[in-house]
Amino acid sequence: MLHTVNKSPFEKNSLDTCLAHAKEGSAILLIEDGVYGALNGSKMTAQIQQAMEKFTLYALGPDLKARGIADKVIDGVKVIDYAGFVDLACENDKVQAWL
Amino acid sequence: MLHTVNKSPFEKNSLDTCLAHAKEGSAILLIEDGVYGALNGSKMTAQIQQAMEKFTLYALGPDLKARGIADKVIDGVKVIDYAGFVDLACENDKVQAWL
Amino acid sequence: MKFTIQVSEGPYNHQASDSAYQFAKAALEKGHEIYRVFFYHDGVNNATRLTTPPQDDRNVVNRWSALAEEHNLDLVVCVAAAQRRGIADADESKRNGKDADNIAPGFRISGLGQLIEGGIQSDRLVIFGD
Amino acid sequence: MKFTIQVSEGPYNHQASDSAYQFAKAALEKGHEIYRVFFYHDGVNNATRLTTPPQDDRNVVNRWSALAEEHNLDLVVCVAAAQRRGIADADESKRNGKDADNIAPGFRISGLGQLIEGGIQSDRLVIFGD
Amino acid sequence: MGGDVKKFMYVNRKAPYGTIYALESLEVVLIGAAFEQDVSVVFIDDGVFEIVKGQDTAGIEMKNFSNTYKALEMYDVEKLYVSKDSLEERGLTEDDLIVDVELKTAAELTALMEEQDVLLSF
Amino acid sequence: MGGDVKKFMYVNRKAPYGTIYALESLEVVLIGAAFEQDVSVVFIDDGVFEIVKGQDTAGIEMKNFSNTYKALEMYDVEKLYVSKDSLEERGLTEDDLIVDVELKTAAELTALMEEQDVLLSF
Repeated sequence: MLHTVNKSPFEKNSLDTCLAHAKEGSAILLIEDGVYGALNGSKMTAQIQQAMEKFTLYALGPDLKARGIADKVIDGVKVIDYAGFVDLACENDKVQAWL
Repeated sequence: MLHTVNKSPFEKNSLDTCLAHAKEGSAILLIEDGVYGALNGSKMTAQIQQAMEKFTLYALGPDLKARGIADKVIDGVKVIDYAGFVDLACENDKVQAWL
Repeated sequence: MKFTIQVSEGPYNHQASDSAYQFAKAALEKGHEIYRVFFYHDGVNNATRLTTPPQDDRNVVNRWSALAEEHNLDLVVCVAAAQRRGIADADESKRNGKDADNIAPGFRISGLGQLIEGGIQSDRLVIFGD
Repeated sequence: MKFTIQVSEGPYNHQASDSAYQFAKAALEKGHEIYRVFFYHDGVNNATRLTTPPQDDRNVVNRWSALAEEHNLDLVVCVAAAQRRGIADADESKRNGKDADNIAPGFRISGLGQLIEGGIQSDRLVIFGD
Repeated sequence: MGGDVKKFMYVNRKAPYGTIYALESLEVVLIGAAFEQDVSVVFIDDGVFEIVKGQDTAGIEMKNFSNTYKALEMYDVEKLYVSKDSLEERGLTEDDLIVDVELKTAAELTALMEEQDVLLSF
Repeated sequence: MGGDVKKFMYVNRKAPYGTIYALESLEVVLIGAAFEQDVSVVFIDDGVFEIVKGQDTAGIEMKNFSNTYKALEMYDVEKLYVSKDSLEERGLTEDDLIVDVELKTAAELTALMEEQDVLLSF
């Protein structure tokens, strides 16, 4: 299953709840304000790095660039574009949006 | 100054930020989904009770009733109606909305 | 006391417009003055006369129009926010080359300066949003 | 692969409609099929032809209409959600006793069953909201 | 995709009244029931507040739709799940809820979600 | 209320692009500048992301309005405050910001807010 998260983890609990309910090995894609979860050196970073032992973390490049944080992404987070998002939605059997 | 908070503290950081920036002695009014902050026995309750040593906490009765939690309010939270909200807005020199 | 009220969300989707309405009604009942209600962000969507809510629910738009009529309220819709979201009166519709308008009775479209002026002229600004 | 896309927020106020559009465009470019785009909640506000966004910004509504035209997309607006928020086509306008309609080209108003059917008939449902 | 019947899960994570998502989610569930799919509804995070007993909306002049959850059974929507963690964090118990539900741990909810064909988020 | 000039503070707490509040807040600040009030702008929580350097919105086809913050000075809007806590929690420093700001502790922000006549929330 592909999980999408579009909320900033500094503001809302969506990423937390996603991490608590996604199955080990799942793909989690951060989009829109959700990409702030991929920010390196923040108070969330340790939690995200820990989650990356269990999940594959993706972040949408166009959203990172819009927000000026494309060069501040946690190592190991895979940056993809909209075409990559479509590919992920195909490769996984379903998509769960954590709003 | 009167502070209003309309977000559930289980979901968003608005109440946290309000508590961090309101001056000691301020009035804080919980409205809409913000009234869940007045819920007794929740994981937020201890934090709210601590805040009540510094602030006066109000909650909008019509919003508590709508959500079925009017009889589950933390002791000491003052329950008011829309007329009471208007009075608070008059008694305080300004109103800050934490959205 | 003189209030300006800002409504930042559209009808039904968020409670902001409901809360603002109840606050305004309570203030008027207490004899206070509502200097202006300013509709900003998605709040401009409160100003369409094309809504048809279910019979057993409140009619958010009509309720504002009726309150404005009864108390001679100044309901101002931000023009820039309205253009983005498709709220237009006859003038705006013509100016933007549209073939229809949708503004509800009692609302008028004007600039953001009306919000600032509300802040200057009123004793209190009270904001309802998301 | 066959996609149904749900858009749950209106234009400009949230990025949901932008993200859905970029996803739809990318899917079509890869040769996938968009079975339906379903507009729900405030998402119905994407379907008004009365918007006039600033010249230097994207036109969210026109972009959907153009994509629908080019790829023969089925853009469906939930009727119940549309009634609450003031989105109407000629039929809805007449049925509800309104004097205007505001639906944009390429959109059609229909029931929630169209969303369920999208879920049944498509390989993937992808939701963009708030 | 498994033939004619798909497994649909409605995931409710938002409180009622502050926003419309809870109500409009319920409207989808009711319409969806006519399609004879395998339907389940789950309440997580503030979604558990949707089914709290004793809601009285007279003071906010909004429509009280909480009784409609009780009608779901008549529509053959019988699989109602609640996040045990979310309920406990809010100091609530099953007795506070307007309908009979099954409490599920996060791990159980994970397994249930994985079984689905279509997940709708509200 | 203190005569003709009031103290207006714009409180920005939301990230740009995900929602429109940051952009429409900036539009109010620009219009408000013509009214010759005493204006200040504060960035708290995700609001600090509004003024992060290097924003490039080509890929999302939205208007990049970040350079407009640099123009605020020309409109005599010179009091720009940033929550020190919010900036640090996000791993950012003043060097990451597109405009010169004053970093303020929570206590300092409290004092600044108390001085205001009108607070606008975005």
